[in-house]
This record gives sequence, C-alpha cells and structure tokens, in this order.
Amino acid sequence: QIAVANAQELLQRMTDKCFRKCIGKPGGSLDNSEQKCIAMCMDRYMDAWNTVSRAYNSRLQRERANM
Amino acid sequence: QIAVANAQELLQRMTDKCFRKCIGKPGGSLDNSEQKCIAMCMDRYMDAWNTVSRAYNSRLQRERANM
Amino acid sequence: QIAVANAQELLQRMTDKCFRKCIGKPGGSLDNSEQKCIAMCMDRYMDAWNTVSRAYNSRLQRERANM
Amino acid sequence: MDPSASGMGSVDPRLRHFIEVETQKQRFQQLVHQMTELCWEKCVDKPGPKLDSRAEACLVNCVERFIDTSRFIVKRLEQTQKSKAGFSESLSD
Amino acid sequence: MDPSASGMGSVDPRLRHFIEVETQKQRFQQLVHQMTELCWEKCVDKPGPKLDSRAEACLVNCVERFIDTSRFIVKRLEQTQKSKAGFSESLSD
Amino acid sequence: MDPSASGMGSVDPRLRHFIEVETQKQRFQQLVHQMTELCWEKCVDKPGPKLDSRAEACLVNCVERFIDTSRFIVKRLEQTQKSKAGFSESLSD
Repeated sequence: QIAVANAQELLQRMTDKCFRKCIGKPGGSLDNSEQKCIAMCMDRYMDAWNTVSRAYNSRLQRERANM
Repeated sequence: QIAVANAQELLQRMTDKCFRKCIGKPGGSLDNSEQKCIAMCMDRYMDAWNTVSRAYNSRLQRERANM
Repeated sequence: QIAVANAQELLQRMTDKCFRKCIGKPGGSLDNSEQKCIAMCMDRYMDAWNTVSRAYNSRLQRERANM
Repeated sequence: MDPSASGMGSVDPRLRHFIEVETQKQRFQQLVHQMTELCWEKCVDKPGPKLDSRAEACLVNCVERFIDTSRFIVKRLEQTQKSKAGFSESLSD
Repeated sequence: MDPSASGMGSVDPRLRHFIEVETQKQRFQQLVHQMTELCWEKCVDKPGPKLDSRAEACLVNCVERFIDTSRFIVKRLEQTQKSKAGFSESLSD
Repeated sequence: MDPSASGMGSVDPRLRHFIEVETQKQRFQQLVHQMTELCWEKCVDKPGPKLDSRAEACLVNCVERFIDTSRFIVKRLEQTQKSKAGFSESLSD
C-alpha cells in the first residue's frame, strides 16, 4: 500500500514539475521536442529522487552511529 | 460528503488565487476596486473549473470508447 | 494530538520557508551567516504566526459579538 | 442519509461535542498556517532583528482582508447559485 | 496479502461498489482542482469580464496536454522499469 | 489519556511494531519527496542528458543542509520554549 502511494506521489510531483518546465503554451498535440523534454526531465527527476534518497539514508545512518 | 469537500476545496483554492491576484498590499478595508477584481476573478476561476471539468470528462470518454 | 500535529505543521512550513530564504546555494556546511539568518527568520516567522493567530481570533470574536 | 451523521447517532453526546470542538480547532489552526504563509510573503520580505510596526500592521490587515475576501466569495457564490443552478449541479455530479 | 483488500472481503458487494465509485469520483475531482490551478496560471493571466475564446481553447489544450504528459510518463516509466529494476527496488524498499 | 495510544493497547505487539515501522517509512518517504522538489529547484535548473557531478554534489549538500536547518530549528525552538513559555501556551491552546 505504502509503496503504491509513494510511487503515485512521485508520479504526481514529477508530472507537475515536468509539465510546467516543458509545456510553455499548450498546443494541439504533444510535439516531438516536448516529448524529448519530458523524457529528459523525468529521468533527471528520478536521478534526483534517488540521490536525495541515498543522501538522506546515509545521513540517518551516520546520526544513528553517533548516538 | 464528497460534494461538500469538493466545494470547500474549490473555495479554498479560489480564495487563495484571487486574494493573491487582487490584493496587492492589504489596506484598512476591502475597497471597491478590490471587490470588483475579486468578483471577476472568481467568475473566471469557476469558468476555468467548468471548462477543465468538461475537457477532462470528454477526454476520459474518448479513451473509454477507444478501449 | 492536535497540538503536536499543529507544532509539526508550523515546523515544516517554517523550515521550508527559512531554508529557501537563507540557503542560496547549499554548501559543505551550515555557515555562521546562514545560521544567523535562520535564527532571525524563525523568530520573525513565529512572530507572524502569533500576530496572525491573534488577529484571526479577535476577528472571530467581533463577528460572534455582532451575531 | 449522511453516513457519517448516522454513524455519529450512537455516540455519547459528550464525545460528539468533544469531536466537534476539536474539528473546529483544527480548522482554525489550518487557516492560521495558511494565512501565516500567505501574509508572510506579502508583509515580511526580509526578516529583520524584530518585527517592525509596519510589518505587524500589514499582517493584521492581511488577515482581515483575507477573511473579508473569503466572506465576500462565499456570499456572492450563494447569490449566484440561487439564480443559476448549473454550477451547483456540475459540482455535486 | 493486501490488508485493505482482505478487510474488504466481508463487506457487502454493493457497499464495496459504492466505495469504489466514490473513490474514483474523488480522484477525478482532485485532478480537476489540480489542473484548474495549473492551467489557470498558464492560460488566464488577467481575469477579464468574460473568459475569451483564446483562454478557453488554451484551457482545453492544457488539460489534453497534461493528460498526454501523464500518460507518456507512466508508459515510459513502465518500459524503464522492465529494463532496469533498480528504481522499482529502491521505491518498494 | 491519548485515545490512539489506548486504542493500540489491545493490539498484537507484532502488528503494533509493524504499524510503527510503516509510519516511520512513510515519514521518510514524505520527506524524500519534499526535499527532492526543493533541491531539484535549487540544483537542477535545466535538465540535461545526464545528471552532472555538480548537480549531484549540490543535491547531496542540499539534503545535508536541509536536515541541518531542520535540526537547528528544533534545537533552538526547544531552548526558546524553556526560557519563555508564551509560545507553547498559545500553540496548545
């Protein structure tokens, strides 16, 4: 349940961020350059999500070790 | 219950958006031009809400027809 | 329960606001000037929270008196 | 036939009152957080060593105008919904 | 072993159907609110005496492109997850 | 007399532990989403073909500084609340 909710939250935030970044004025279709932008944006967003996840995890582990 | 929650959500988002748009520096009262701006803003926001609702609905129906 | 949830909400919004305001480009440590900025920011944010709380309270009491 | 209302029927009236008061408190608090964020952005651009009287006055006005705006919108919405029912129908749909 | 699903097992099928429909409605409404806010920012800069045809067309396009974007992302995500499982593992962790 | 705690009293300790762990996981995930959004804005202005080492380092620093800020605020808040109780009273009101 939590994994699903988590994936949905990621999806929702990513869609919002990449739509704002890649779609200037919404036209009659999602053109090729917009699709490329969205693909790149979502890859970078997931990279960022993974990096943040790892950094936060390692921080928590360092803190636990110091307790 | 859902209809009430839905109306409250619309109200809250509309109040926030129109307050930000119409009240530059908050003064000692809600003056006439601010009231006009809010009235216009809320009408347009509800127009937008209705248009978005219809467009999303028709999109979902087209998708269902294609399944 | 509510008091705890309330304090957490205040904490979360304050952290977000003051981090955005005081940390331009995140560096290798929280330096002295950043710490001073955060301290000042959180004091002013709590002042604002208290002022807003009081103003809203007095407004509600005035309205009740007029009913 | 409101399910939550009927569910409340068998509940001790004192507990019911307690829940209602707590719910109101929570709504009050939620609005305080929302207004603090909004009015902070409008009135406190650069946090100084103390909250000066201008920022303080701006915050109070900001709360008053926000509530005015909220009351104005609700009142006007009720008037509009009486004259044309189209909006309320699409909402409760 | 989905706890909510097993919890639903003893529930009257008609109530179950009612809950599912209500949940879907709620998701629909939530997305309408989200898209209204987003597309309002993109399409209605200065609210005028009426919603002109250009803003109206922009709003419709905005909804269509937003759904396109959402479908595109989900589709691409499913393809990516098939080829490398690293992301899904870290997610369900 | 915490109602949720007393409600948990009759619950199997293993289920209780499971719920606590799940709640912690959820808080962790929520903060990851929040920090990703915030640090994405600070560090990844224009998404390129890959996440370069500068953006990567900025993201790691951003997480570390955000946690620092959060810890700093909590610590300072505890100190302030000891010296003057006015704030905590108005909060629990």
